[in-house]
Amino acid sequence: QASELRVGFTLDAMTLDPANHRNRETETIIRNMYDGLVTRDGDMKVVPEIAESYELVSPTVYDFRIRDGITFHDGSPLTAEDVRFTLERLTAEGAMGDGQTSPRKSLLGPVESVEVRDGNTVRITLSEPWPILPAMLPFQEIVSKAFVEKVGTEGLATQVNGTGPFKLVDWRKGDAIIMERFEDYYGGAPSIEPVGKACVERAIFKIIPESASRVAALLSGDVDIINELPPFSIEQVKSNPGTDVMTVNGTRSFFVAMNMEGELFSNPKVRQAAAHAIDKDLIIDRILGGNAARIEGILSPDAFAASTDLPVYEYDPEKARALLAEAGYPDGVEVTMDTVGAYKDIAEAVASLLTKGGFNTRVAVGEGAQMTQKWRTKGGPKSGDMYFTSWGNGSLDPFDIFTPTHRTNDRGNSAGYANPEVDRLLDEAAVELDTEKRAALYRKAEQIVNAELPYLYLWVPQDIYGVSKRLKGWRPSADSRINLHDACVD
Amino acid sequence: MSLGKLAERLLHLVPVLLGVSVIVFLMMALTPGDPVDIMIGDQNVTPQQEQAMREDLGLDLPVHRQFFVFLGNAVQGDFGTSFYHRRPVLDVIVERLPATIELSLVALIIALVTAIPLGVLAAIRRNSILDKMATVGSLLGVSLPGFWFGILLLMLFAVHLQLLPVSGRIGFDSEIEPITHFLLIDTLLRGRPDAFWDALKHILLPAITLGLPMTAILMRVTRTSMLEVMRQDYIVFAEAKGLKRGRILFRHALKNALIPTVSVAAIETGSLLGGNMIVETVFGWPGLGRLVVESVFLRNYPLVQAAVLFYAVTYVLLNFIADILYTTLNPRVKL
Amino acid sequence: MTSAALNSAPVAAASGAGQTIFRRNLRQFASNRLAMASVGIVVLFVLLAIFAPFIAPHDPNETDLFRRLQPPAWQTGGEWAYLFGCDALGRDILSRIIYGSRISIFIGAAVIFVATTVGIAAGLAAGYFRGWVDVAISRLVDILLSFPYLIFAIGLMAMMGPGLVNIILALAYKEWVIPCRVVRGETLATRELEYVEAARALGASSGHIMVKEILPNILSPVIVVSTIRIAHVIILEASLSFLGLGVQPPTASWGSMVADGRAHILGAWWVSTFPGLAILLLVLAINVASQGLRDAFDPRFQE
Amino acid sequence: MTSPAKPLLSVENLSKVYQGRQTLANRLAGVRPFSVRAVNDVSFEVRRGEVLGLIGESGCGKSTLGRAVLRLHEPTAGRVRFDGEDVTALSAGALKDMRRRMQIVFQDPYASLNPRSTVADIVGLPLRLHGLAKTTQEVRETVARILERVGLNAAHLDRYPHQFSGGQRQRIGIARALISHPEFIVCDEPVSALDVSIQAQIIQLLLELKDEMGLTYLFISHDISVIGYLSDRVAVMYLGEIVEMGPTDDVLARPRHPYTQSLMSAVPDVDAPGKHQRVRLAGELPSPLDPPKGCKFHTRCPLAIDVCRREAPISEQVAPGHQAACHRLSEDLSVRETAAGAQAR
Amino acid sequence: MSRNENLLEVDGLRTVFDTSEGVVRAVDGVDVTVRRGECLGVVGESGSGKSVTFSSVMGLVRSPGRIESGAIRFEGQDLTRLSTREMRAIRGRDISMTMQDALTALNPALTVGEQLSEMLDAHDDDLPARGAARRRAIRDRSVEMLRLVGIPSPESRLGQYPHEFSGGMRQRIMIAIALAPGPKLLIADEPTTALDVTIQAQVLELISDIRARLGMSVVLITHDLGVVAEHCDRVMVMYAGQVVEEGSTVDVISNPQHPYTRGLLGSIPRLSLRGKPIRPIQGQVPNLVGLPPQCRFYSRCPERTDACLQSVEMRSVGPDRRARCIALTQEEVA
Ligand SMILES: Nc1ncnc2c1ncn2[C@@H]1O[C@H](COP(=O)(O)OP(=O)(O)OP(=O)(O)O)[C@@H](O)[C@H]1O
Ligand SMILES: Nc1ncnc2c1ncn2[C@@H]1O[C@H](COP(=O)(O)OP(=O)(O)OP(=O)(O)O)[C@@H](O)[C@H]1O
Ligand SMILES: [Mg+2]
Ligand SMILES: [Mg+2]
Repeated sequence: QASELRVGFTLDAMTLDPANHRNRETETIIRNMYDGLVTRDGDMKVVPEIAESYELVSPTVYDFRIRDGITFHDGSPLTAEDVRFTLERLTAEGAMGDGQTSPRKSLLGPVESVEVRDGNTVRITLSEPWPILPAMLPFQEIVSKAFVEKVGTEGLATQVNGTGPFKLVDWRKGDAIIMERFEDYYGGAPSIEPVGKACVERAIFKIIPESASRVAALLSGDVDIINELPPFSIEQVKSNPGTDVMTVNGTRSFFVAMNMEGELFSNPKVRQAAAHAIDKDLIIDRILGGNAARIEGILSPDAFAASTDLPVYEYDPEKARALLAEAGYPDGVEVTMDTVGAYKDIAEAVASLLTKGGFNTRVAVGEGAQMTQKWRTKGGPKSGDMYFTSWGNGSLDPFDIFTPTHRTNDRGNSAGYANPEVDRLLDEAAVELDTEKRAALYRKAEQIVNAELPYLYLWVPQDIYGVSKRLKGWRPSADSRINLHDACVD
Repeated sequence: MSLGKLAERLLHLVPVLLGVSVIVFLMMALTPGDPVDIMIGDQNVTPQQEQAMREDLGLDLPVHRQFFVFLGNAVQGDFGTSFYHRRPVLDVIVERLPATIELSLVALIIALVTAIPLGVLAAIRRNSILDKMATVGSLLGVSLPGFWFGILLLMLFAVHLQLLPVSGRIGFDSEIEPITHFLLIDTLLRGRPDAFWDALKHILLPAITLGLPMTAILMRVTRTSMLEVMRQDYIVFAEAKGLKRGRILFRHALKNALIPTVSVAAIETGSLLGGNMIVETVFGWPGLGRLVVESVFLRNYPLVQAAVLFYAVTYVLLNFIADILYTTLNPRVKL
Repeated sequence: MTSAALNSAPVAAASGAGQTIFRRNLRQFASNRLAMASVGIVVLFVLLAIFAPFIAPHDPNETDLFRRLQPPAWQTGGEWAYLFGCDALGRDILSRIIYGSRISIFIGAAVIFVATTVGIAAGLAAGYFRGWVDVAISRLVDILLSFPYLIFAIGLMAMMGPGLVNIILALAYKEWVIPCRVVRGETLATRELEYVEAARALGASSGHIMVKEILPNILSPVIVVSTIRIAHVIILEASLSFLGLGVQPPTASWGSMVADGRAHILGAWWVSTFPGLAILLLVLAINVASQGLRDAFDPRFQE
Repeated sequence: MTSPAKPLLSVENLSKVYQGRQTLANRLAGVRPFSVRAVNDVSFEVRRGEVLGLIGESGCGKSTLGRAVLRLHEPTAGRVRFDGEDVTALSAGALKDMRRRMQIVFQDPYASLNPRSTVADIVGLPLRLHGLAKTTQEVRETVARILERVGLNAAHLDRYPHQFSGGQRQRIGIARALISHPEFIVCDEPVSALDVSIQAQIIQLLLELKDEMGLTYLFISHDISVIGYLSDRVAVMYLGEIVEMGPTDDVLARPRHPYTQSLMSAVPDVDAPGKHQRVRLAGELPSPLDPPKGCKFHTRCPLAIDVCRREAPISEQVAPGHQAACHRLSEDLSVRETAAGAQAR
Repeated sequence: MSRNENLLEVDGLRTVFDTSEGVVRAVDGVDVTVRRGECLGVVGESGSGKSVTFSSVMGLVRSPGRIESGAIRFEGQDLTRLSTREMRAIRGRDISMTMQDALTALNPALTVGEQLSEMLDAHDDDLPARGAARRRAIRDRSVEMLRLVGIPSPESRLGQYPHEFSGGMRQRIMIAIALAPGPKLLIADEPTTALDVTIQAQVLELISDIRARLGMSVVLITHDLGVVAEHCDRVMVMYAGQVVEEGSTVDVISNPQHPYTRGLLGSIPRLSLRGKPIRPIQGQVPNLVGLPPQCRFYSRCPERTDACLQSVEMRSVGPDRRARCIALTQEEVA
C-alpha cells in the first residue's frame, strides 16, 4: 500500500504554468511540483533552494549560483540557462509568446535584465535598488527551457516538468490534482531538514469548495489536510479523535478604506469616530474564534518593521457618536460599505457595529473585479463611502503592502490617501539597503497613518488548517503554502 | 421522414441560433465596464499595452463588426481566452463537459424511469393511495428548492449517516485511467466494478437532486395525458373490440400518452442544464455549471458567454431531437 | 305547472339563478379543501410580508455576536424569544424569514405582473395580426426559450449587477414568453371562432375585438399559468440569491439565508433549514392552490 | 322573382385563394407553401327579396364564398356589388357602414356567441358600434324588442350564452344580425347543427322574418331538403365552382349537371324510400390543395369522357334562368339511367 | 314470436349519470328487441339516450354512469351478470360496435393494419394457433376485410395510419374492424352523421350489403328518419331517455301513433312542401334531471290534456306496434 497524502483544498489551479497566473491557490498547488531559486523555511526566512547561494553584488545587481545535479521530472538536467529563461519569461515584455507578457511581471518590480555568467551563475540586474528581491523570489518557479520550447505556453498550462518533489500524474479539472513522488529529487533546500525525496509516494489535492464538505471530508478521514477551516468548526475538529487544528499567523491584513475624496470621510473626526465604533476584539473573539491578531496599522505583527507601540483607538460607541456630532453629524450618517461576497458575513458584523456608533451602514456586495474597478483607481476619481477589503503580504515586507495602499495614487490606495511625507518615507525605504534604517522609516510612516487614519485597520487572521492526526512532519506556513515535501502519513 | 425534410427542419434552426448568438453577444457588449480593465486587474500595464489588448480583442471595431468577428470565431470554436485561466475558453469548457453531461444523463435517466411508470400507475389507479402519494410527491418535487434539498440530502446521507460521499465524482481508491471521461462507463470498461459502485455512490445525490423536479413534472404530465387519452373515443372503441386490458393500456393508451411526455421531457432537459449550476455548486461536482458560477463571480465574461451559448445550442439541438422522436411516436405530425 | 314554466325549465336549470361560468368555477375551487388551505397559507405569507414590522419579534438586521449561531428555542441553549435560533451574526432567523417573505413575494408578484402584461400584449398582437408581427414575436420567443432559464438570469445578473430592479428585469426578461405563448395560441384559436368573426361582420375594430371579444375568453388559462409561474419565479429568485446574485445584504432573502447557512450545516442546521422550509411551504402552497385553480377553471381538466 | 330590375347583390368572377406563408427556410429547402383555390371565378346575382340557396359538399367553398361576399375574407379577385356599390373597393370606414346593411348568421350556435358577454351585450353590439342607440337604456330596450321578435324575451337580457339551448342560441345570433336592420343576410348553415325539431323552428322563423322585414338571403346548406324547401333559386357548388344554378323547382326537377343529379339521388327520402335509383359516386371529394385538371368533377363523374379530363366546361344556359357547366349537356344524359345501366352488370 | 328469434332483449334498462347537478336519468326504462338478421333503426333527437342505451348493452358505461336496473339478454344470456372477462369475450366477437366519429375512434398512433389484426387476434378462433402461420392468416383476413369494405389496394394500405385516409374511408375501416370476427350483432352508432351525403350513401349501402351477405343483425342509430326509411326493417323512436314508439318502419312512418313521432315527421323540410308552412314541434327537450313522473313530451305536445300528467307506459297498438301515449287505446295482441 503506497503512502498517500490528501489535501482537501478550496480551489482548483487555474493553470499549471507558473508564469501565467496571479492566484494564490494555484501557487500553492504548483509549488509542490516546481521549485524556486529560493524558498522560505519554517520561520519565514528566505533560504536557497535551486540556488546554492546568492549575493548582492551591488545595490542593483544580484548573483545566484545554481546548484549542480538537479534534474527535471523528465530527466534532463537543470542549467543556469533554464533559470535565465524562466526569469526572462517572467519579466520581459511579450516573452510568453503570442505577444503576451506574464501577469507576474509586476511581482518582480524593477528587474531589468537576466544573464548567465560563467556557466552556473545567473545575474539579475535591477533598474533601481530593490532590497526585497530575494523575498519575492520564492514565488517564482523554474521551468525547463527545452520543455517550454517544445510544448509552448499552451502546453505548459496543463503539463508539468518541474524540479519539485512531486510529479504530475493527472489533473482532473475541477476535481483533483494527483501527484506522485519524484524519485530523483535532489532533496530541496539543504537548510530545511529532512533533505531528500518526499516522504509520501502520492499526494493529492482534492478540490472541495464548500467549507462544510471540506470539514466533513476531514472528519470522515477522506483527507489529511484541509485549508480554510471555518473558525466555528474548530471545536468540532478538535474534539474529533482523529483530527486536530493547526494555525499559523497569516499575512493578510484586513481593513476598511474610507473614501477621503468624499466629503464625509475627508473629515478626520469622522474617521476617528468610525475607528472608535469598531469592537475588533469582539469580532475576533466571536466570529474569528480568536484566531486573528488585531492591528493598529497596516502591517501584520509578524511583518518586517511592524511597530508594537501604535496608539489604540478604543472601542467606544459613545465617543464615536460624540465625534460624529462634533464633525457636524449629530444625527449620525448613512453610509454604504462595499465588499466582495467572501467577506460578506464579517463585513456585516463590522457594519452592525458601525451602525451602533452612528454610521448607519448598508453592506453592498459586488464582484471582485467590479470592486477593483471602483476602489483601486490608481488615482482616478472614486465614488462610494467605505470599502471592506484586505491586502495580502506573503513576503511580510512593508514594501508589498504599505506602499501600494498608502502611497499617493498607488494601485491599492482605495482610501485616496495623499500625504507627501508618507510618500517620501515609503520611497526612501524602498531603496534603503540598511535594514535598521528601513525599519525606522516604515515605523515613522506607520505613526503618521495611524494618526491620520485613512483606513480602519482591523486584524490579521490566522490561517486555520484542519489536519489528521496521522499526519507527521507538516506545519502550515504563513504564506499559505502547503508544502508536502516533508509531510508523512502513518 | 425524408432527408430533405430533415434538412428543412435543420434550416429552421438557423435563425434561432443566429438570434441566440446575437443575444449572447449583446450580453457581453452591453455590459458596463471594459473587459480590458478586467483582464488587467491590478497589474501594472502601460497605455500602449492596453491599446494592444483592445485591438487584440477587436474592441476598437464598431459593434456590428465586432459581432461578425465574434460569430466567425464562434463558428470555428474560438470563444477567446478565459481571462482567468489564460487558456482558450473552449479548452476549459470541454474539460468540464464530461462531468456535467454524465450528471445530466443520470438525472434524466432517473427521471424517466421513475416518472413514466409512476405516472401511468397513478392514472390507472386513479384516486388510489398510490395516486394520491404520487400527486403529493410531484407537488413536493416541483416545490422543493434544489439548492436546499441538496443540502438536506447531503446533511442526512453524507454527514450524519455517512452512507454516501460528500463531494466529488469518485473516491481516492477508485482512480482509473479515463477512456470516455464518463466515469460510470470507464470504470466498467476497465473492469472495476468496485470503482463503478464508488462512482455511482458519488453521482447519486447530485443526480437525484437535479432530476427531482423533472421527475415530478414528467410524472404529472404522464398521468394527465394518460387520463386524457383514456377518455378518448379510440380507447372506448378498443374496449368495444373486447381487447385485453393490458393491450389497451400499453399499446393503445401509452403510445399516445407518451407524446406530450416526450416534448415536456425535452423542455425540462433544458431546465436540467440550468439546474446543473446549483447542484454542482452544492455538491462540489467538477462540471461546467460550477465553472460558470465561479466565472460569473470572477467576471470571466468570455467563459460565461461561451457557456451560455453552449447551453442554448445544446438546448436547441435537444429540442430538435425531441421533435424527431415526437414524429416517430406521433404519425400525425409530419416533419 | 304551466306549459310556459316548463318551457323555460331547461334555461332556469342550467342558469342556477343567473350565475356565470366564472362563478361556478369559483365555487368549485372553493370546495377544494386542500386548495383553500393553500390559499390560506399564501394569504398568511402575504400578511406576514405586509405587516412584517409589526409581526417580526426582532429587527431582522440587528446583529448580536453573543447570540452567534444560537440554536432554536427547543434545543439546549435556545431561548423562546428567538424561536428559530440565530444565524452566524446573531440575527433572529424568524424575523429574517418574516422580512424575507417580502422579497420573495414582491419579486414573484412583480415579475409575474410585468411578464403577464407584456406577454398578453405580445401574444394578442402575434395571434391576432399574424403575418410579420407573429413571425417577429414568435422568433423572439423561440430564441429566448432556447436559453435555460437560470443560466440566462445568471448571465443577465452578471451583466447588470445586483439590485431589486435588475432581478425583476432578469427574471421577467424571459418569463413573459410563457404567457405570450399561451395567449398567442389561444388567440389564434379564438380569432377563428365565429363570435369573433361575427364582431368583425358587425363592423368592430381590431382593438375592440382583441380587448372585448378575445381577451376575456383567454384570460383564465393565462391566470392559471401565471399563478403556477409565481411559484417558479420565487424558486428562481431564491436560487439567484443562493448563488449570491440576488438582493444585497443585509436585506433578508430566503435564498441567501440558505446560502449563508450552508457553511454551518455541520453544527448549526437551523440556519439554512428554516428559510428553506419557508420557501418550500410558500411554493408548495402556491402550487397546490394553482393546481386547484387549474382544475376548476381550465375545462380541459374538468371531468 | 320580385323585381326583374337591378339585382341587390351581384358577384362577378369572384375568387379566393388561401395562401400559405412562404418562409426563407421553406424557400431554401424548395418547399412551396400550400395554396387553396377555395372559390374559383364565381359569378351570380341575388335579387332583392329572394332566397338564393347554395349547396355543396363539405369543403367545396360555400362558407368562403359567403364570407368573401361580405369581405370578411378579402377576395383574391373579382367584384361584389351591393345595391350598385362596389363592396370590394370600399374604404375601411365605408365598409363599416356597409356592415349595417349586410349581415351573417353562423352555423355553430356554440362558437358564434362570445361566452363572456351577456345577451344584451351581444345583441346590442351593433347598436353601439354604429351609434344607433345613445344610452344603455335605449340599447336594452331595442334589444328586448328584437328578442321578443325571435321568440325570446327581456328576461334573457342578462344571461350568458351557455345558459341557453342550441336553438335559443341560434335565435340570439339571428337577433344580433337583425338589430341593425340589414337588407341582406348570409345564412351560413344556420340549421345544420340543430336537431330536426329545432331546425324546423328556426327555418320557420327565418322565413317569417324575411317576409316581415323584406330581407334577402344567401342561404348556405349541405342539406338539399332544406335548400329545396326554402330557396327561390339554387346554386350547386363543387370544388370552388358553381356547376349548376337556376330556379329551385327547375333544378330539382330536372338537374342537368351529373353532380347535381348524384347529389339528389344520394339524399334519403322518408316519403319514398328506395324511390331513387342509387347513384354511387366513385371516390370522394378531391383535395382542394390539388384539384383535378379539366372539369373538376371528372374524377368522380360516371359520364366523364376524354374532353372532361382536358378542358374545363363553360357554363351554358339550359333553360330560362337555369345554367350548368358540363361538356355533355347537349347529350341530355341522366346519370341515373346511365349508372343504372352500368350497375345492372 | 319464437324465443329463439330474438338475438338481443333489453328489459327495463335504466342507466343514470351522477353529476353535480343531480342524477341524469339518461336511459329510463327502455326495452329493446333485436331479431336475428334484422336491421333496427333507432331515431331520436340529440341527448335522447340512443348511445347510452347501446353502450349499456356493450357494458361500456363508465363512471359517473351506472346501470341502475334492467336485464340485457343476448342469446338468452344475461350480460349484466357476466364478469369483466366474460364480457370482453362477447364484445367484438358476438356484438360489435362502430362509433359516431371515425376520426377519433381509430387510434391515431397505430397503423390501420394493427388495429384490424388485433381484433382478429383477439377473437377469431379459426386461425392457426400461433407463429408465422397465424400471422400470415391474420394478414390475409385483414386484407380481405379491407377489400370487403371497398378500400382499394388494401395490401399497401394496411401499413398506413388513420390520418392518411379520408373520412369516408375511415368510417369504412372502422366497419371492417367491427365486422372482422364475424359478429352476430353490429351496433352502428350514427355511422354517417359526420359524412357528406354522397359518402353517407356509400357507407349505408355498404352496411346493408354486408348485412345481407353475412346475415347478421344491425342496430342503426341515427338522427335521420330518411336513413331509417331506406335501410331499416323496424324502427324505435326515443325521446328524453324513453322509447316512445316502435314498429315496422313502413308503419311508423306512414302511420305514426305518438304525437312526437308525428311532430318529427312534420318537422322535416321536404321539397314536396315548398311554399307550405312546416309545423315544427314547439319548445325544447326537457332537462333529464329531476323529471316529474308525467309524460315527458307533455310540455311540447300539441295534443296534451290533464290526463298526460301521470306516468305513461308503453302500450301495444297493433301487431308488433307499441307506443307511449295516454291517448292511445291498448290493443289486444293476437
Ligand atoms: N383560413 C383558411 N386557410 C386555408 N384554407 C382554408 C381556410 N378556410 C378554408 N380553407 C379551405 O378552403 C376550402 C373551402 O372551405 P369552406 O369552409 O369555404 O368550405 P365549406 O363549403 O363551407 O365547407 P363546410 O360545409 O365544411 O362548412 C376548404 O378546402 C378549406 O380547407
Ligand atoms: N358522461 C356523462 N355524464 C353525464 N351525463 C351524460 C354522460 N353521457 C351521457 N349523458 C347524458 O345522457 C343523455 C343521453 O345521451 P346519449 O349520448 O345517449 O344521447 P344520444 O341520443 O346518443 O344523442 P346524440 O344524438 O347527440 O349522440 C344525455 O342527456 C346526456 O347529457
Ligand atoms: Mg362552411
Ligand atoms: Mg349518440
